[in-house]
Amino acid sequence: MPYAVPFMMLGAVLFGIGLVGFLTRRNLIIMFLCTEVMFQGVLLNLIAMGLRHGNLQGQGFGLFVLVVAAVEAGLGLAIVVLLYRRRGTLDAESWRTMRG
Amino acid sequence: MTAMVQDILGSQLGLSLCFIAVSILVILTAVAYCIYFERKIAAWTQDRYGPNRVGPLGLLQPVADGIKFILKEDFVPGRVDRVLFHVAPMVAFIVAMIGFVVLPFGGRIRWPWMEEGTELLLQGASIDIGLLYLLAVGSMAVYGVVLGGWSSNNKYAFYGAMRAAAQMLSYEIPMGLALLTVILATGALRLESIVDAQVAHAWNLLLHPVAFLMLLTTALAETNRAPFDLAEAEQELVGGYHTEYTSMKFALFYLGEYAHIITASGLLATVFLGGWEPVPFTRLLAGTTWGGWLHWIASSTSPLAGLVRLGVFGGKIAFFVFVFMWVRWSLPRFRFDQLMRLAWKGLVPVGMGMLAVQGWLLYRGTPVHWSAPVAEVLLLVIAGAVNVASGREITGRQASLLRAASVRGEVGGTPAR
Amino acid sequence: MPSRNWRETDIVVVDQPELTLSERLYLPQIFGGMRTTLRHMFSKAMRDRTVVQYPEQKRPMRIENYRGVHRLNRDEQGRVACVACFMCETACPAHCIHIEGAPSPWPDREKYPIQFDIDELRCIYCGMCEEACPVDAIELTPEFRLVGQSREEMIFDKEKLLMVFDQTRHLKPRKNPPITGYAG
Amino acid sequence: MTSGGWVYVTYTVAALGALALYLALPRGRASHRTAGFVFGVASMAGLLTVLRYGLGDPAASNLYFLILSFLTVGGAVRVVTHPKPVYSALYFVMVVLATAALAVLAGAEFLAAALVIVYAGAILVTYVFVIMLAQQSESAAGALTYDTTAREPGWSVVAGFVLVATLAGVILERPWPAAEGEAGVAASNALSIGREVLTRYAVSLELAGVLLLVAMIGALAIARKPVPTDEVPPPDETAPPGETGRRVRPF
Amino acid sequence: MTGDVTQLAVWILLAPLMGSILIGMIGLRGLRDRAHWLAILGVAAALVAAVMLFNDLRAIPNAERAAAFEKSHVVYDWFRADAPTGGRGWFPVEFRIDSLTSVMLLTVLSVSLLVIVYSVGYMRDHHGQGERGYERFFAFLALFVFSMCALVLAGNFLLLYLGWELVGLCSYLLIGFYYQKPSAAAAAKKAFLVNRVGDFGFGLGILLIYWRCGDLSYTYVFSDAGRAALDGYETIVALLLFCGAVGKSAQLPLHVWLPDAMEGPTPVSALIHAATMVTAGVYMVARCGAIFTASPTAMAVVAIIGGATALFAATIALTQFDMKRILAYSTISQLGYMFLGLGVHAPASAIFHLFTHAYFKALLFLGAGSVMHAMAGEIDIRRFGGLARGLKITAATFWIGGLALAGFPLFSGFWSKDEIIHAALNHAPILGGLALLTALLTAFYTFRMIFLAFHGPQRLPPGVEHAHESVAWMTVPLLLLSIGAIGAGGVAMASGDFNIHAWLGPVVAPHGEWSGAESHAGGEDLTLMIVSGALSIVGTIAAWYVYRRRPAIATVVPILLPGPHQLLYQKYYVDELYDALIVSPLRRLGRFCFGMDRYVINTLLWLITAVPRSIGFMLKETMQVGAIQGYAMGMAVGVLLIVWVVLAGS
Repeated sequence: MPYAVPFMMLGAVLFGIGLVGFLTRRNLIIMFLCTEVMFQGVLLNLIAMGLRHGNLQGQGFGLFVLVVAAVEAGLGLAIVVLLYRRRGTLDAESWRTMRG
Repeated sequence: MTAMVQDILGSQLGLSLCFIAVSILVILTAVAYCIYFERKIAAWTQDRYGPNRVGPLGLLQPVADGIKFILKEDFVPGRVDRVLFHVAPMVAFIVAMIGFVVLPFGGRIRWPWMEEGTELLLQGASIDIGLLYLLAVGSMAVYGVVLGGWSSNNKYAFYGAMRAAAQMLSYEIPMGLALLTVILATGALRLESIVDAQVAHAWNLLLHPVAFLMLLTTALAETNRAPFDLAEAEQELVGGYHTEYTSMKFALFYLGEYAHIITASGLLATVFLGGWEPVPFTRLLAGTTWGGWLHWIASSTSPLAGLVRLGVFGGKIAFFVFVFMWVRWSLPRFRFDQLMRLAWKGLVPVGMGMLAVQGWLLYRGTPVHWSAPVAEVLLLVIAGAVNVASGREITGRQASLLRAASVRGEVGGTPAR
Repeated sequence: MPSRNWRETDIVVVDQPELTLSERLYLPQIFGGMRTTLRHMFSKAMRDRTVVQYPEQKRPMRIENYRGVHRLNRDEQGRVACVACFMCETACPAHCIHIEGAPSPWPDREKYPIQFDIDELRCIYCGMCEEACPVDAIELTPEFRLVGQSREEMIFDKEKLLMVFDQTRHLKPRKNPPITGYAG
Repeated sequence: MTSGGWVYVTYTVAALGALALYLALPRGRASHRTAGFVFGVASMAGLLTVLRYGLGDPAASNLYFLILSFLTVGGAVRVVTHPKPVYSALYFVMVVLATAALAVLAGAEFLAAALVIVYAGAILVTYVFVIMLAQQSESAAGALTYDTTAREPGWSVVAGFVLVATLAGVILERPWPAAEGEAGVAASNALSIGREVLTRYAVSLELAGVLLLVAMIGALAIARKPVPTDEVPPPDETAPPGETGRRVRPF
Repeated sequence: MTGDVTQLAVWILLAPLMGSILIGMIGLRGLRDRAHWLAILGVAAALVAAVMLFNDLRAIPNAERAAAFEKSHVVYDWFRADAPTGGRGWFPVEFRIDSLTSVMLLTVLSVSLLVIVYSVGYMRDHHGQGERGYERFFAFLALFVFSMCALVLAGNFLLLYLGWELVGLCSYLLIGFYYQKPSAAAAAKKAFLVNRVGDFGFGLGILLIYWRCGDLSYTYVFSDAGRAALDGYETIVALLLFCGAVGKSAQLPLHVWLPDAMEGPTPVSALIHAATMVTAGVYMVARCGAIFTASPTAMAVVAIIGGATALFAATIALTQFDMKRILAYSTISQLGYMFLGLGVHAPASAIFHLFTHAYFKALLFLGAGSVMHAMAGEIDIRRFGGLARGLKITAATFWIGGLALAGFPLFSGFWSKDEIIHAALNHAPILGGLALLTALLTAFYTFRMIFLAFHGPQRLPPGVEHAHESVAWMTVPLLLLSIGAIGAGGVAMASGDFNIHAWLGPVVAPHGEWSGAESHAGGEDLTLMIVSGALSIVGTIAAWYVYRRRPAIATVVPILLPGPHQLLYQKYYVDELYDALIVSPLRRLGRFCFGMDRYVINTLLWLITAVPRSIGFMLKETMQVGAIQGYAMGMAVGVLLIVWVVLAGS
């Protein structure tokens, strides 16, 4: 099972970087981008796990990750566009009033 | 020395590298001459002669153009995003060029000094997912345009970029659907396998005429060519995404466009026109004299036949390049909403129907020789009939505007259905 | 804040024509159009009939009403016909004419131009000077091939304008001979 | 070195990387950038060392793998730290392309192609599209404050560090069992993926399709600009008369 | 050959379904007033396929029929489940294609086609514009035809149940077509709910079969093995199945929905509440003969309920004034005849009556629709009269339908009804006598309606200037149906495969289950024929006497006999009875439960949730700051905890 463990390590690093980005950036779109970085980490992990088990389930699930990413991008960006139209800014802080 | 040359040419990697080196030169020249032919064809269509001053028949015109491009002032406007402004043309050109590597130019050959039974592929690289690779590379092409348009800090360039992005995203889907139909029928993603399948049966042009038309249409749109050249519509956007570009950077955009056309032509020739097969059905012609020659060209592994096949493939590419130009000088440009409607309400449903029909035929195990084209044409006619039955063509936005006015009673007509 | 920069008055309802099936399919129409262009592409006769290889071949043109480079006419005695009345300079909308007058050395007129410059790059070739001139001294010739390598040499002075007259005299004879005798 | 030793090396590298990330995050002034860069180079070298030597995977000495790892992680860091959104998106394109190349290395060619076509070719173009719509290339006010100031970088970096360290520790210390089936590389092509997805995961595939459809409709419903039907503005009295919604013949 | 037949069956199903789906997809935008073409095309294609199917079946030699008819035609592997006992536990989409199926298909599709054609004329206003929901109507009609064909073609009980419920759904949709009208919406709801009662029993019966046999295909259940597995349970299974039939075919005591269902457009009444859907119960009982005949009790119940319903509904029909309502009760009564036939071991006669009844009852309903069209929606026969002058074709065809319904000699109803009465007299003379009495009443109420509506001095409801004949879209189906109403009885006398008894014989009596049926061929007892013919003539003359000659009688009788008349006029107070016995107590129970839920349980829940709610409130005030990153931080901490616990802890 070549590469499996290094791939997992790489996936973990990507996930961590994406997490930090999501927590620190204030631009709505960049926050979305950071979640996509985390997706990439997960994708690498899935590939690695598939390698480890010697089957294609990891890659099959990778395709579903793609689907989820596409859905997330479509809906998320639609919402971002709507928010931008309202406030004229992409700052996540400008929507702090959205609390119960 | 000879042995070394034989070794290099006798290994697939060596042959591929040599082939790539040669073909880059050839293709760069061809790209430059495309501009010449574009001007010639434009002229002929309009009953003119075209460039005929520089060199005999104007054949040195590309050289003159090149010199002029290099010598012009390389102007960078103020307040542009400098890095992206410089990167964009390179992206456009590189992306357009790297698609060539998987096109199957010449089939299999065997050098005389090689063992019996070993064969080499006369192409850059043969990868398992060749068609997907082409699609992937094609989908990256939009970045050059978008970055160029945005970094110019010019509203016309920006509009052009936005249009191009929307257009290329939209047309990738029907392109994928048309290709999927063929993939489904041939059962292969590897481009050589598709060609082999066509040599063994019939050209996909005959089997899937509607898919061919669809791929041709989407290829026009993906390369930003007329009648889909919304991104550089002169009347509205000055020059579109490359308004602010000058000199060699502009030339890169320009050459990239033609390189893209050549790649698209190669794809069309490979997938639908039997790649390097000179005429369809060579396997049936093997008995006759001339047919025997054609069959030899299509099937022999001798290097000479490979060379002829290269010529045949080049000829097919040239034909499609001609078609691209012919279309450009024949058809008027679409309006943007028409463009989008054609993709989403025309090509995508028809493509999905085509895919479903193809899948059904495969599932039924019906021999596809006549059923596939008949089914596809029928599908097209049905789509047209539905289109006719569905009434007036008013897009969503227009319909809403009209309804708003109609509510106020200021438009006499009924709101669009 | 949805932008509302449209008004209902902007809406024009186009009654769309009813299209037949073949028209809705577009393809037959498209192929028809492509056939037309292909026919033109391969008809050399049409090309040869219509194209004029310009520098070598020229189309006949009506020279009377073409407005090209200016000239300053000479009268019968070879003198400059201008009387330095400044009418053309006044009429010129592009302000490209510059005249400096001086008392005339000849008895039949009071003044004559010692300097007469026309900036050919500034001129819009409207022909107002021609209209304004009381003695038909300034005229526009049918000569349109006007080239130069610097801005300075495109400012034509009196000698050059007279030279133009000498060169184009046979092309376009001076229309109205001067109304002689008004100065005695 | 023992596995236990590598764990501490890994923790150190993660801490170094966290520090570098903390310093490199945009915070309105560029003073820490250089320090961040230095620490970043150090931690990147550490990471590559760990990948190469620390995981007991001889195949990881493949030069391509190391280069691609560098591109992936470096690109991801730039996505997170770059103050200009467009550059963030473009660095992410780089991350995706590098990930796709890694997938090719792992024998997942089809996934790689899908990654490029869908991610780089469609999703990211949409991102770039929206970013560009929202921000011109050089706004008059310079870069926007919310792009150049990070929010609570300290705590976030700590959280990220703890997560990565935990995961890395688990990955290093776990006795990973040997592979169960055949090596997946040989079988991994489009055909077997398709067979897998269309037979075993057929229902999931259908569900994914439904999900996409729903998302498409939802996105349309959200982003579509409504035309006010009942509160259209009153007609402009000064507009020239006779032009109101006139009907014209097409030709 | 079998492949061919299976394909035809698939086309029979697909053609109307495609029509329906296409209308649904493009009807509103593209077709609108042309929507009917797709429905007509689909059903006509199905009819052609059904005729071809009939021919293919006829091509099978007699000796092989029994075997060929028992075959199940599997087209699709639907799903598998663990069988409780034995059996295959396999549910394919399979068809049973035999002579019974083909007769049903021909009946259903031919009547449906004519009704759809009729609807083209009916569903338009005077300007020729389609009504609101025009395309919806045709989509529903085509869907209904699909459902009915699925029910008839089904090769196992699961598919039968599917078709059964689908026709119920279509019936709901079509009765409630004018959903803006409260009465129509209520009628649709009522039909659906009453059917649920029956379907509940039906479903239980199917479950019971599955429990015992482990398989739902006819081939297995009706085989010796299947019947052995059901041994000891036949009565309960048969009664449960019959429960469904009672609901769907509107027999006592679940008949109440059918008269109300007349709120739907008249073609709907003709199609599904007279000719096809309500016959599903008859078809099902005939199909399940193997189960029913094994239980004499069940057969007796079927016969008694059938006979009682026939008489009961006929008496109600005597007093009603709404033309469609009279026809509705008449339908219930005729369905009672069919069940009587089934109960007295004459299934072929029952199916025969189903066949003839489909034509003449559809004809009568469509005629009523034509009258309604001419009278601007008025249907009360007290409000108009003497229409025969204005509506010549309608009156003539209505007469033909009436004669067939009344069992006038040589009309189709005569033959089929006669066979049932004959079998009933042989089997249970009391029931036979009731059936004879019902025949007399049938003739009477039929001609009461005809004389009141079409003869005598012309009277028109206010707002109608003159009675005008309907358009050709409507009259042509009437004429074609009247041919059926006259000639359908001929299949009793025809020879060879066209004789209904010979044709149905191998299916309804393959093992001699329906003992007594095979001895009976149409109309051989001449005495009975004369008696029943005479009864119908007497009824007709009586109606003429009472309503034309001495109309005073008609007005005097209700006054002289107020009790019985009111009893009949109020339909034996069945609705009121149900209301008092079932609906009101249920409603009270519901109100009680609602009160419990609202005040007791809600209070409890509120108290239970108070703790987390107050915690949540405190958290909201302190932790919820409105920034997404803050929440994401919380998620990250949670992920960390999980990673720690799951991975590091182990």
